[in-house]
This record gives sequence, C-alpha cells and structure tokens, in this order.
Amino acid sequence: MENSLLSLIVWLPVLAGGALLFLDPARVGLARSFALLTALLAFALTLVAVAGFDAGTSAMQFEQKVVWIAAFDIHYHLGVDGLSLPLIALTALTTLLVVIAGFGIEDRPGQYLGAFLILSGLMSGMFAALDAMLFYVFFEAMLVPMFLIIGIWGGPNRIFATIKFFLFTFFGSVFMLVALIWLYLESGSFAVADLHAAPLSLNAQIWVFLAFLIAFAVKVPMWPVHTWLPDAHVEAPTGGSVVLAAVMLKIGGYGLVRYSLPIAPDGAAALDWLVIGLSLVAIVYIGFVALAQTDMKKLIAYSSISHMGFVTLGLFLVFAIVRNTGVTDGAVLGMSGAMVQMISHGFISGAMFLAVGVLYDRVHSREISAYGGVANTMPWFAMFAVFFFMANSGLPGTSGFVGEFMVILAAFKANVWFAVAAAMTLILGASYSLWLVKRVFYGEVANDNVASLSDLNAREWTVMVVLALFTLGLGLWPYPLIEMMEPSVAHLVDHVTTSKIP
Amino acid sequence: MTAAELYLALPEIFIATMACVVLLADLYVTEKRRGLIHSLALFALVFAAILTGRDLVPAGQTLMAFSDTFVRDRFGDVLKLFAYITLAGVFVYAKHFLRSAGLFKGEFYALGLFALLGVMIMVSAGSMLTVYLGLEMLALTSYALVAIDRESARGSEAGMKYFILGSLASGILLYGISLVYGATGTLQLGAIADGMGNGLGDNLMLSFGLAFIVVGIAFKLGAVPFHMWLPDVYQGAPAAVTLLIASLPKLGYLALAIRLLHDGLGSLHADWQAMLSVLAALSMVLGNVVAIAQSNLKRMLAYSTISHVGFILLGVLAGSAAGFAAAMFYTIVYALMSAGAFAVMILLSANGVEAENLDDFKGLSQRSPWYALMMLMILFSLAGIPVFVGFFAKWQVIAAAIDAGFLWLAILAVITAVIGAFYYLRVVKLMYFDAPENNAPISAPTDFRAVLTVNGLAMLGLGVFSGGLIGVCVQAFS
Amino acid sequence: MPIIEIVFYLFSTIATLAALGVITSRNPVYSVLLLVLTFFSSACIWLLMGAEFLAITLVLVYVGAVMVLFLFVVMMLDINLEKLKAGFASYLPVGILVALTMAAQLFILFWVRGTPGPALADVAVADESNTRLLGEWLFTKYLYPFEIAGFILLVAIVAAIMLTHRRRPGTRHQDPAEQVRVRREDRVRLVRMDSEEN
Amino acid sequence: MDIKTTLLLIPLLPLAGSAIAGLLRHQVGRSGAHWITILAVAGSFLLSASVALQVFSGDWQVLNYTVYEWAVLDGIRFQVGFLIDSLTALMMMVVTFVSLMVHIYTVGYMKDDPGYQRFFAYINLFTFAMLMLVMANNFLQLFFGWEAVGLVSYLLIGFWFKKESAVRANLKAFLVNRGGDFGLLLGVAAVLMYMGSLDYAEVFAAAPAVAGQTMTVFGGSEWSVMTFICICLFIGAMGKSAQVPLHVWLPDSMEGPTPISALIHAATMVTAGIFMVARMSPLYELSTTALSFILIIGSITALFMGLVGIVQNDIKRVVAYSTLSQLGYMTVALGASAYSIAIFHLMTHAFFKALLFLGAGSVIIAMHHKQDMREMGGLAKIMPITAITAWVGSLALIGFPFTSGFYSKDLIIEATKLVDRPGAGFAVFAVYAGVVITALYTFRMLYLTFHGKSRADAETLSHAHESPWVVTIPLILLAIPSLVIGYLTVEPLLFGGALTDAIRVLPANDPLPHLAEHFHGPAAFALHGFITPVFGLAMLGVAVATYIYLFNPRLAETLKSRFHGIWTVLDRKYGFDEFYQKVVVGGGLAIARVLSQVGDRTVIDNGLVHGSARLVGALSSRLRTVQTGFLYHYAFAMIIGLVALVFAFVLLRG
Amino acid sequence: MLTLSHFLTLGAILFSIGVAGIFLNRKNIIILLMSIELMLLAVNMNFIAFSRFLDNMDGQVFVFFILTVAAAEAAIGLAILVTLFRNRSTINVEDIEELKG
Repeated sequence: MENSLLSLIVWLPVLAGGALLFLDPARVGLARSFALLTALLAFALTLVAVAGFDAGTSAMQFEQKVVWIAAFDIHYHLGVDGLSLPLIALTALTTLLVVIAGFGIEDRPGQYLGAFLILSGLMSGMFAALDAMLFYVFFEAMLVPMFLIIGIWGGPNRIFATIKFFLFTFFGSVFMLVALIWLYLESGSFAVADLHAAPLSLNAQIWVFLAFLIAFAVKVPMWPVHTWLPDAHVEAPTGGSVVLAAVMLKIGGYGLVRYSLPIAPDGAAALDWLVIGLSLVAIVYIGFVALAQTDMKKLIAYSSISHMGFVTLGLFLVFAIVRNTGVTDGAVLGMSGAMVQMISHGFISGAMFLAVGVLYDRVHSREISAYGGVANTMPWFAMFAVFFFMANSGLPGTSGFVGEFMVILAAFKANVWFAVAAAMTLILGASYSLWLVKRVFYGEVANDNVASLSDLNAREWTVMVVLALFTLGLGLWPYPLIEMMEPSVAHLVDHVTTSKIP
Repeated sequence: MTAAELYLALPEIFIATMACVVLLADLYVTEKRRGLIHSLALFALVFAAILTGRDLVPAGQTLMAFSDTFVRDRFGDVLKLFAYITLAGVFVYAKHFLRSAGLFKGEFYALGLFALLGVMIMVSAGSMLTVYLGLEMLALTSYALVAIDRESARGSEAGMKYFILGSLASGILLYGISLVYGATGTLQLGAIADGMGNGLGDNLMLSFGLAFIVVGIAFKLGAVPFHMWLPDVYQGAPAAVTLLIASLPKLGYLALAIRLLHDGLGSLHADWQAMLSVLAALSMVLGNVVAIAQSNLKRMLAYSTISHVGFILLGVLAGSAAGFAAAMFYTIVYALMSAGAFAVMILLSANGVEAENLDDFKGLSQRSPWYALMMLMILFSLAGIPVFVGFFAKWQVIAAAIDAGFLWLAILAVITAVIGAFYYLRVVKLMYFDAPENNAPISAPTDFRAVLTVNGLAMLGLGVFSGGLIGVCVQAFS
Repeated sequence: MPIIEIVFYLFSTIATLAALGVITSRNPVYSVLLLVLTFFSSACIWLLMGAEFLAITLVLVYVGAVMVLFLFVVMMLDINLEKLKAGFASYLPVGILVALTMAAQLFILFWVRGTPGPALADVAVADESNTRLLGEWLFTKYLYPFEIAGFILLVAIVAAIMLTHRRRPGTRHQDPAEQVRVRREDRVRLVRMDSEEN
Repeated sequence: MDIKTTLLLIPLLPLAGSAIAGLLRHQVGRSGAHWITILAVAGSFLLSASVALQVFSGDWQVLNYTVYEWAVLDGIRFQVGFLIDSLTALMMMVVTFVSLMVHIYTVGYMKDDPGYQRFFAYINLFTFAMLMLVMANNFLQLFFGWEAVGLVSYLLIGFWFKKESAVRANLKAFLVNRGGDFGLLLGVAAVLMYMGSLDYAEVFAAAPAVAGQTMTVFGGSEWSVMTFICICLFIGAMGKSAQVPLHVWLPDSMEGPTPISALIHAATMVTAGIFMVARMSPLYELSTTALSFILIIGSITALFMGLVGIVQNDIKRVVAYSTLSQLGYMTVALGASAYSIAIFHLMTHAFFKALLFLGAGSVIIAMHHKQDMREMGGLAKIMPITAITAWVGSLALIGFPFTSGFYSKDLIIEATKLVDRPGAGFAVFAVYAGVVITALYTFRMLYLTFHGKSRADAETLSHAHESPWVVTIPLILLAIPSLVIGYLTVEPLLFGGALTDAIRVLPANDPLPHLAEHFHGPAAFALHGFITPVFGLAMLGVAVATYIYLFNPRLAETLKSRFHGIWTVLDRKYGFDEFYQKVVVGGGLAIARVLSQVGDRTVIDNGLVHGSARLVGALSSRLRTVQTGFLYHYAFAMIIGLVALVFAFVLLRG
Repeated sequence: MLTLSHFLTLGAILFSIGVAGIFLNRKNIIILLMSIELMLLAVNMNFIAFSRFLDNMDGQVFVFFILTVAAAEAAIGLAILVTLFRNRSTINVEDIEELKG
C-alpha cells in the first residue's frame, strides 16, 4: 500500500514553509512567489487526488502505511475517503487564497506565508491520518503555527487571545489523548480501523465519547466552550481568521465523524440528546448573540459558531431519526448535509473574513460603526460582500443553503421541534448578516475614511471571484460533492447504527 | 576478583582515572590554556562512551561482578551512554559561562567527572551499599559544585541548604536501608528480591524500611513534599552548575529508584506504587501550579522539574517493563530538554551576569531568530506538544499509568500538563511577541552554538523519529 | 538485673540526654562536647554488641578527628553567641509532636506490631575476632565499595580545598605549574662584564 | 426548436441579460444595458407566448421533466425541473408580459439614474427568478425561486441604498419574508417526511394516503399531517403575498423605484403565494381546517387593509394598500376552493394594478418625485393619457362591469357565498364591505390626483407635463388588457376548464359548477352585474368619494376630526408596525444583548473560563508562599511527609 | 533481658532527636551538622544491632563505610559553612533565607 501522493500533499507545504522561515527577510518577492508556487502545487496535487478518487466506494484510498513507532505498533498511515478528501481540498484551496491575500503583509512576510504553509500541511495530514496517534500529533502540532500567527501578526490584544486559544484547545484535546491511550490498551492498536472495530461496553463508550467530545466540541466550537473563538478571530490577522474559520473549525466536525461516532456509536446514541441540545442552543442562542455584536469579525465569528451548530446537529440526527421513525432514512441526508455545511462554511466564512480584511486593510477598524455607505465608494466590493452575506444567511443557489436545507429536512424526521429551532436560522442568520450589510455598506457615506476608500485591487478580485464561484457552484450543483461523500456517509450510518457492545 | 570483573567495570575505572588526571593536569596549565582541561574531559567522555558502547550488554542479560556489588545490564549501559552525552553537552555549555563568570577552574571538570562516576556507580549498583556510596559520591560533588562560586552569597546559601537537607535525606534513606537489612539479613539487592537471607524482621519492618527509602529517593528526585531544596538550589547555583545538577543526576536517581524499588523491593510493589502515586500527583500539581507565579527562569524551570519528576514517577510506579522504559525515555529526554533550556539562558547571560529573569528573553526572536527557534522547540517539548519529543515521553508514562490502573492519575496529569503549558507559552510569548529590551549582540563560541543547535533540533528529530529511542528504552527492559 | 543491662541502660540514658543537650544547648562548644559524650556512650553500647573495632573507630575517628574539626570551625568562625537567639521554632509544640510521632511509629514497629526479637544472650556469635572479619570482608567481598569510598574521600578533599582555600594577596605560596614551566632565562641573567684593562 | 430548449431559454435569456448588464455594466453602457435586457425579456415573452398557445390549444399533455439533478442521496432526488401546464403557461405569460412593459417603462422612468444598468440587471434577474418559481416541478426549485425573488426584491427596494428609509424597508421586507419562508421550509420538510419526495407529481400522488395521518406537535396534541403541511406552506404564502399579519413589508417596499412596485409588488412576486397555494390545491383540498384558516386570513386582509387605503396620502401607498386588499380577495378565493378564480383575479389584477402603479409613476415623474396627493390635483388636463389609463385601471379595480376586474372580483364574491366552512360568514361580509371601500379609496385617489383644482406649487406645475412615450406606451398596452382580458378569458379559463389539468378540487368543494349554472356568457354576466348588490355597493363608494373629494373637500377634514379615533387607528395601520418594531425587533435585540453580555461574556467567559484561570493564578501565588526559604521549614515538610507516608501506607495497610 | 528491640529503640530515639534537631533548631548551622551526625549514629546503631543479632558482618561493614562517608560529608559541610560565613558573616539559620518563593 505505497502511494505517496498524500504524503506529498502533507509534507510539500510543510517543508516549503520551513524553508521560508529562514529565507533572508529582504527577499520579499522571492518569498511570495515561492509560497504562491507551493500553494498552487499543493492545490494541484489535491485536484489530482480528487480526479483519481473513486466515488463508488467507502474504502480508504491513496493509502500509505509505514511503521513509525514499532514498540507501540504505531504507523505512519495516510489515506482518504469521501469524508476527508473534500476537506483536504478545502484546506489546499483556503491556503492558496490566504497566500494570495497574504501578499499585503509587510511584517516578516516570508515567515507569515511559511507559517501558513506549514499549518496547511499539518491540517491536511490531520485529515488524512489513519492512525489515531498520528492524527493526534497533527491535531496538536497545528496549534503551534496558529499560536504564532495570531501572536505575531495579530491585533492589539493578540497575546491574550492566542494564549487563550492555545490553552483552550489544548485543554480539550488532552482528554482525547487519555481516551486514545485507554483505547490502545483495550484494543492493542492505534489504527483507526481497529478502533472502529473494537467492541466496547456501553459505559466505556460513554466515557470515551465524552472525552472525544470535549476535544472536538472545543474545536468546532460548540456552546458553551466557544468563547475562545471570538477572541481568536478578532485578534487574528485576516489570513489567520480565514484558516481558523474555513478549516480549523472543520477539524472538530471531522473528528466527530471519524472518531467519536464510529468508535463509540452506542455512547453517541446514549448522549445524542446532549450534542443535539448544544447544537440547537448554538444555532439559536449564538444567533442572537451575533445580533448584538458591534465588531464585524466578532459577528462573523459568532455566525460561524451558529452555522457549525448545523454540522453537529446533522451528524447526530441519525440516532434520533432511528428512534423516531425506526428506520435510518434521512440519516444520510442529515450527515451529508453536515459535511456539505462544513465545506460551504469554509468558502463563505473565509470569504467574509477576507471581506472584513479588505476593509480593515484600508480603514484599520473592525467596528461596524466605523463604516457606512461603503457601497458608494466600493460598488464591486459591495456586490461581493452582499453576495457572501446573503450566502451566509442561507440563500438558495448558494452553498450556504445546501447544508442547512438538508439538515433541516433531516431534523424534521427526528423531531419537529429540532426542525423548528434549526429553521430559526433563516430569520436570525438573515437578521445579523443583512443588518451588518445595511449598517456597513448602505446609507450615505459615513465618514472621510469611507469616502477615501478605493475599490478592490486585482489581488482581492481574484480571491473574491474564486470564492464566489465555488460558493455559487456548490449551491447550484452540489451533486458531485455529495456523490463523493455518499458511500462513506452511508457506510458510517450503517456502522453507527449497529451496536458495538460485546 | 578476576580480570573479567575489572573489565566489566572498565568505564567506571576509566572515568575515575581521568578525573584524577584532570585534577593533576589542572595544576600544570596556566589560566589561558585551561581549554586543555576542557578538551581532556570531553575526550574522557568520548572514550568512555566507546568503552561502554563497544560491548553493550545484550538486552535481557545481567552480568555481576565484585561479589555481586556491581551489576551491568543493558538498562545501565544505555543510561551511562546518555549520561556521557549529557555531561559532554553540559561541559560545552558550561565552558562559555564559566569563562565569562571567572569560574573556569579545573575542579569543575574534575567534580563533574566524579559526579558522573557517582551516577555510574549508582546505575550499576548490585548492593544497597554500592547504591549508597554512589549516591553519596554524586551528592557530595553536587554540594561542592553548588557552592563553587566562593564569592557568591547565594551560591553558598544554596550549597548549605542543599547539604543539610541532602544529608537529612540520606540519613533517612540509610535508616530505611538499615531496616531492610535487618528485615532481610542481606544487602544484596538480588538476594533481597529473592527473599534469601534469613532476616529478623517481619514484613512490617520491610515496609517501614521501604517508606524511608522512598522518602530518600523522592528527595533526590525532588518530588513533593521533599522538593523544597530544589528551587533554592537551582536559583542559587551558578548557571553552569544548575545546568549540571538539573540534567545529569536525574539519570542516576532514576537508576536509584529502579534498582532499589524494583531490583530490590519488587515484592513490595503494591506498597511503593501507592506511595509514589501520591507523590506523583502532588509533584505534578504543585510543580506546574507554582511555576506560573515565578518570574525567575531558574526557579520556573526548577518547578517545572518538580512537575516532570511527577511524570517520571508515573512511569516508575507502573512497575512494568513498559513503565520503566517510559520513565527512562522521559528522564533521558528531560535531561536533554533542561540542558537545552539552561543553555539558552547561558547564551543570553552576557559577561557573567546571569540572564535568569524571564524578561531577558524579550524579543529574542528579533535578536537571534535561530536560537529563539531552538528555545521554542525546547519549550514546546517541555510543554509536551506533539510532534516534539516531550510529547512522546508524556504519553508513554501516561499510558503506563493507565495500564497500571491509575486512570485518575493520568487525567490529573494531562490537566496539569495544560496548566503547565501556560508558563512555557509565556516564555514563547516573551521571545516572539514582545520587543527586545536590550539589543546587545548574542555571542557564543562555535562549539556552543553547534551543540545548542543539535540539542534544539533533537527535540524535533527525536519526536518525528521517536521510534528509535523508544525502541532502545523498551529493549533495555526486555 | 544482670550487669550487662545496667550498663546498657546507663549508657543509653547518657547518650539520649547528651543528644538532647546537643540540639538544645546555646553554646555550640557545649554541643560539640555533648556530641562527643553521645558518641562515647554509644561506643560503649557497641562494645556490648561485640563490635569492638567500630567502637574504637568511632571514638578515634570521630572524637579524635571529626569532632576536633567541628571544634576548630566553631572556634575559627568567631560567632558572637548573643546574636544567636536561643529560641526554638515558634511551632515548637507541633515540632515536638511530629518528632514524637515518628518515634512512636518506630516504637510501634519494634514493640507493638513487631516482636522484641531474641535476647542478646541467646544469639550465638562466631567466636572470631570481629576486627579480623571486618578486615577480611573489606578487602574481598567489599573491595569495590572500598575503592569507591576512597574516591569519596578524594572528592571531599578536593571539594574542601576548592571551597575554603583562598589566596590572600601577599601570602607566599608555591605554584608548581610555574616551577615546572620555569626557563633558564627567567632565572639567570648573563651579564657581560668587560675585564678591566690594565 | 424543440420544446425543451424553448422552455430552457425562457428563464435563461433574462438571466444572461442580467449577467451582461450587471457585470459588464461599463462595457455595455446605458443604452446597451436596456437594449440587451429588453430584448431578453421580449424574447422570453414571445417564447412563453408560443408555449402558452400550444398549452391552451387544447391537445396538450402536461409536460413534467427534469432539467438536471441537483443531488441524489438517501433515496431522495433533488432536482431542477419544469412542470408545464396551463397554470404555468398562464403565469409565464403574465410575468413576462408585465415584466416587458416594466422594462420599457423603466427606460423613461430611470432616465437620469446613475444606477441605470444595475436596475435593468436586477429586473431581468427578477424575471428569471420568477420564471423559475412558476415553472418549478418540485419544492426545492420552488423554494429557490421563492427566495430568489425575495433577494431581488430586497435589492430593488434598497436600490437607492443611500436613502435610509429604503434600506430600512428592504431589510424589513427580507426579514418579514424570511418569517414566511420559515413556515414554508417546515412545510417542505414535512412534505418530504410524510410523502418521501419533493416532486410535485409524486407528492400529489402520495397525498391522499397521508390525509388520514396525524402527528404530535405541541406536547401531546395530535395534528392532521395535511393541515400541518398546508398551514406551514401557507405561512410562506402569507409572507410573499403580504397577508395579515406578515403584510407590513409591502407598503414600505414602495420606497423602491415605481417600476418595481408595479412589477414585483403588484403584478408578480406578491402573487407567488396565491400561485403556490393554487399549485398545491391537491394538498389543500385535503384539509378543511387549513382552507378556513386561509379564508379568514384572506378576508381580514381584504377588509382591513382596504380601510387603511382610505387614509393614505402617498399615491403609491394607496395603490399598495389596494394591492394588499386585492391579494386578500385572491386569498379568500383560495380559501373558498375557487383556486382558478383566484388565479383569474391574479391575472386581471396583474394588468390593472401594474397599470395603476405605472400611472402613479407617470404622475410622480411629472411631479418631480413628489408622491403626496395633497400636493396634486387637476393633473388630468396636463397629462391626459395618464389620466385616462388611470381611470381604466381604477374602474377595473372597483370591478365596474365589463372591465377585467369585474369578472374576477364578482366571481370571487359569488364563490365565497357558496362556501360553508368556518369563517365563511365573515368572509362574505368582508368581500362585500371590501367593494365599498375599494371604490372609496380608488376614486379618492383619482379625484385628488387628476381632478379638482391643483394644490401643487407653481414651480412644480410649470414643469409638469405628460410623460414620454416610453412611459405612456406601456400604460396603453396595459390598459387594453385591463379592460378586455376578463371579458375574453373568463369563459375558457374558468368554465372551459382550461386550468383543470393543474388545479384539482374535490367535487364537493368546487364552486365553479354552481357558478356555471348562473353563467351565460361574459356579456350576459356583465349586464347582470349592473343589478347586483355588489354594483350598488361599488357605486355607493364612488358616490361618497365623489361627494367628499370632488365637491366638498373640507368635509374630509371635518370627518377626520369627527372620527378622529378611527382615523388614527387607520392612520397607524392598526399599530402593526409599532408592534413589530417594539416587540419583535426591540425584544429580539434585547434578548440578543442579554445573551451576549450576561450569558456569553459574563457567565461563560469571565465566569467559567477566566474564572478557572484566575483560580489557578491565585492558588499559585498562595502556594509559593509555602516556600519560605527557612531550612527548618523545608526539613519539617520532609519529616511530615515521612510520617504521613509511614502512617498512611505502612501502619494503616500493614 | 536485652533484646534486639532495645537497641533499635535506642537508635530510634537518637534518630528522632537528630531529626528534631534539624527542624526545631533556629540557632547556628553547626548544630544542624551535629544533628546529622546524630542521625548517622542512630543508623549505625541499627546496623550494628542487626549485624549482631543476625550474626552477619555486612552490617558492620556498612557502618564502616558510613563512618567514612560521614567524615567526608562533615568535611564538605564545614567547608561550605565556612564559605557561607565568609559571605554572610553569619551562620544563623534564620538569616539564611534569601532564596525563597
């Protein structure tokens, strides 16, 4: 099973990024072109993987397995299925855009870009890892570059934010480590496949599930362990926010899919009320909280939490559906919806943060009140912004609609009130998104800053157009993506609905 | 006594001899050509490494000598090898500091080598008597080294405290040994384990002795509540000495613990496991919590040492081969990490003024990106963040603890690890997010830079390719 | 009560009281002397147990050497006694309690839970010179430790010198390194003197 | 060209037009923009016309096919597809025709606007969205079109985004509509759950089976599934078609440029709800509860919104409220199971209401964008064409016999009388009362605007003149159908059963047969119309209006002061806006602030997160004081440790 | 009659006194050094007692080594004491608390 494509996708950016760290700071141009080249190459490689991917099976593909720590029979084992490949592609795309957008950075640009490349490599590795320990290593390691990115290139209160971010996520993940080790001692292996197969008593499953949940809930982030996100987003540089929102949050969702659910299905079934409850709280409560924000990035951050609520909701509907209707029909719908939501949120939140970045670069304020009537001076930018905020409020035809639509349909099968609560997002999402649009983009030109704004430059155009196309494309024709995921999702549903209790 | 026996002890004999050679040579070189002594000491270590490494004891085999007062096995050999490496690093780092602090004396090297000898004796001790003597050799040299700077009030205060408490501890340890001797009627660790020798005392006397011995070990390692000497000594001693006593002896003390508790009193596993679990818990909590409040790097690292000792104990108390292997891995890695950390501190201390305040690290990333990066890796390794080697050490001991049924201890451990991450991150913050306070150029001799670079990269390398070292450690107990 | 017991109780009482004196007396000189007394009486008790050699060593080495060293230091560091507050720790009661607890624990071990063990008289001993045996063992079975002990003493010497030996300016001392490195030119200066005409 | 391509082109032409005019706005320029878009709409109008001809030609098999598959999973097919039957064809005609008129009209109306191209792009996009909505053959696409028209309406209401009132109005419109969509989405979800598909045909097929089922919604209470579905869907319709209480956005939407008031907020988008319910007739027929709910909501809207119309002074708002009331009529028709009549009224209303709006627009142009009728009057002399067409529209609106409005409205009233389900009595009263009110506010508007002596200031008056041909032509072209379309189509459309392939009514509920008994051709029906009480009521309204506003203007004021209480209630529009503003918006924001400040910041973040951090910090500085630096403390600690160890692990265990 | 426990008890008492001397004493450090000597003495007492009652020489050998080491220890201890005194000109236990926290 030797296929080094994934290794290439993982390590190329890491090594290139490492090289960038030590590039002579003076050679900015070289650093940029080098970073851009790497990002392009990495993205191209993921496209190769997508092209070569067989959507017909739920089996792992492009597998590579090498002994890593013989003593504990830990392997360097990579592979992708319909769940992980799209996320890897998303990672590569996001990185590419962030690199392009990062050309504007003056302070140590080489190291900035390098950090992002390393980060992207680690994240891809995390998605591709098929050995729990390898996964955990990537899972943790990626905190380091993010910690530095926020801390070095962040806003005024960056240090507090980045340390909070690091400790919060670290705190979550250590329980997962304990759980993983415990599982290893139980099942004698760190291989994900073996862990999926290992039978566990209900009690054990509940504890394992909780341990995983803490780790992933913090990453997602789910209410009430979400408070690191607004701080981190607000202080992070634009690129940081983009990666954080577009990819890092997905890690939580991915973890639930790849670890929590299949390893402890019965535990999940026993505790799905908890996750679903928290998800609905996130959707409604956080929706309200977003409404009250005066800082654009904070608002988008909260909107991210609320949208990720759909992911967690969609993933855990399966048990409620089975309980309510006795069959799994709709479970695949919900879970696919969750997965699509992850990808879509990657595009949209990324785009929104980039949009805020566009304004921030010009006016150096994230306060909504600092703007007004931007549409007068930046008509094209306004067009994109309105589009993305509309997408964020789940407008059909944009990717933002697809996932939410599927999840709500599935939620109805589980329980009318789940659907009702989830559908609240139609109103809340539109409220905070469009109210922000109204305050920032419409109206008379508010002040001299706004008056002196210049519309998008070529670089910003590129980024916006690419994201807009992806958002629209996924919204109008999600079939290819869903087709790619369906076998894996279906297999997962079968797996989680069959008890593992010995 | 046969030649074969002497041959087994060749490394010890060689080191002892070289220590004396260094002492003598020191008389005949002038201040300027002290470098020779340094080189001589390094040569001693290299050659000793060759002697030990040339005929490593095959895994699983145990060779006895000198009527069983001397043991040589794979575990010991591996530990000795890493002791050489550590001490070599220490010497290289120390030279730079000693020079600038005007402490560049031959005695430092002689005593360093004697300390090594003490470690080696402990490591391959076959009888409680040899254990004790090795311990004392190491202890006495450490006392002296701490006070090596005769003009420093802090140095001598630290030395005094270390001496008094150390002697108290070895008194307690001895009392324990005497009880064990009385109970079992023998001093041979092997014999004690086999329950040979018709002792007077009952099991109770044995476990009494055990309690006293555990206290002795705990003190030497610096486990709570027998840790209080540690911060004061780390802070009071000159940086070079702190560097030495923070890294090398730990290897010996690990051996001390394993030899006495496992080789000797293995039958009382349940008892010492329970004792150690409490000590481990206290150490991890107190070490990590109190370190947060420190503004002095030496003290901070001292408390971090205490917490790491807690983690090492996790491995030891498991009492399984895997546990000991984990503890060994952890100790070796810890020695490298702390050596590196103190090295960076030495790097920053200009002309003898120690850069022991955290603020001295401000803006290091601007002043010297490379060494900032090295320190970064060391710190993340200390914090136990993957992919750095510290993480692999942590999860192994945690695994051992869980395997031994101490899930609560494992959970406590990871929580304290999170708390601990905070103060390491604070240093990273100073280095990377703050502006430098003084922009004095950072200068260090080439060998220093080279070793530090290797040391720092090892944090990453040993992590990414952790399979090798883990294998070595696991093998040592197979 | 047989004589041997009277001896034991006598000396152990002396030893105990003297030990207490050591840690309580204000004047370190007294302490030293009381310590000597403790050692002496313990030596006697060791004799009871037939450890003649060690008993002698204790007296000779300790009283003869170590204690003298103590005294020497006490004298050398002219400590003005009044500066030394004669108070015990304020937590004296607690402290004593803890100390007593420890003693009690050991007492439990020896008497309550444990058995007093055989009587001294009943335990036969190999009628061989304890000194000779000791010597034999030291140079056979315990050769390796014996060597180590040697090095320990060496370490002690080195350390002690390193710590205490100061070069006061103006004091005369040899520097072997210099003596070895000495060259003819440093010592002998050849002065050409023209022989006087006439 | 084969039919499917045609059908595909119909929506795609406007889409392309919009894309070009919007994204290449600078390249194509102003004239380029309007030519491209107008041609695009004209194209799709002609194509729809051809399709309509085929459909109504008689031998037409309902065409229902998939354009492309959006997603397939879990055994559900999400698709984009067309369902072409009489209903669709009719709607396509109406939409494209009115849209075309509006496009042409816009050329004149927006002449000087900087956002010229943008505007054309928007209305073209709207045409696309609306077509997608009406042509849909499944709920997904319906929802897509539904929200897409909402989006365009949002963009167009806020077209003049500098105007605070405009951007308020468009946010309000979108959010209120989202309120409706909330229901619609739940309805769709319910449909999927109980009928296992989103495809109309399959759903209708499955409907009867579901009719009996019940579901638990509120705690224990059992609901008929069908009722739940129908009411949820209708909530959506209430949003789009501005039924009480979700009507509040429509009057405010008048902040947008007049052409879109005509196109979106009179003729097409607002009727989407009516269309949808008609489309779902097979479902609604199965739930009497839902139908009476609809009936009541409709009558309330018809009556009370008309009343508000009387007190408005802004010419466009008068028309807007009349639209609300007319939509109420349509809804009543739906509630009376007279779906086809509702659709019929929808069509006629589309023409004459568009006409009235455009006429109003024409007046507004003349008045330099003043909209207050109190500053108008006597304009008939200045702008005859506008006046005449306005008269035509008004007559149609009050349902003067022979006009298109007469047929549709009269039939609605007749149909309502036949109903015998809860709420019917009130409905009948409402529709009758509505007639008077309609006549009253319509003629009030006519008189205030075109007759009497002018109240405008000389300056305005001097510039006032008849609008250019691009404005008047559409007026005329809309006036014609407003007059005759009813006469021409009432028979084939309703009694000829042209719509029966789309609309299915249970024979028991179907009012048409009974109506048919009294129907002997449009002419006879119209003549008979003169002697109905309806006509009398209408004339009453006209008379009152004439007396007050033409001959005795002061009386208006005295009445106002006499019935001040009522007047205020009407002027405040029953306080709906205040309610929404204070309770919904204010309440929502209040909740938001509390949750954000107290819930999130204070409790969770400062309390739990930072709290634990502070705790550790405090512990740390407390513990470090144990390290006193005194030797004896250190030693003491050690001994205590020793004693404790021995005690705990030796004595207690041993 | 004298049993093993008698001797052990004496050892225990001496040991406790030594320990107490270390943590109760607030006077000069020399006394601490002496307390240490007391502890070692107690240990020796134990060893000799055991060795006697076991009739086994190991204990006495151990004592021999303890004496040796103790001497070395004392030497170093006193040396440090001297340097301390030179730096601080006091050997009062209470004054030696610069390092703390």
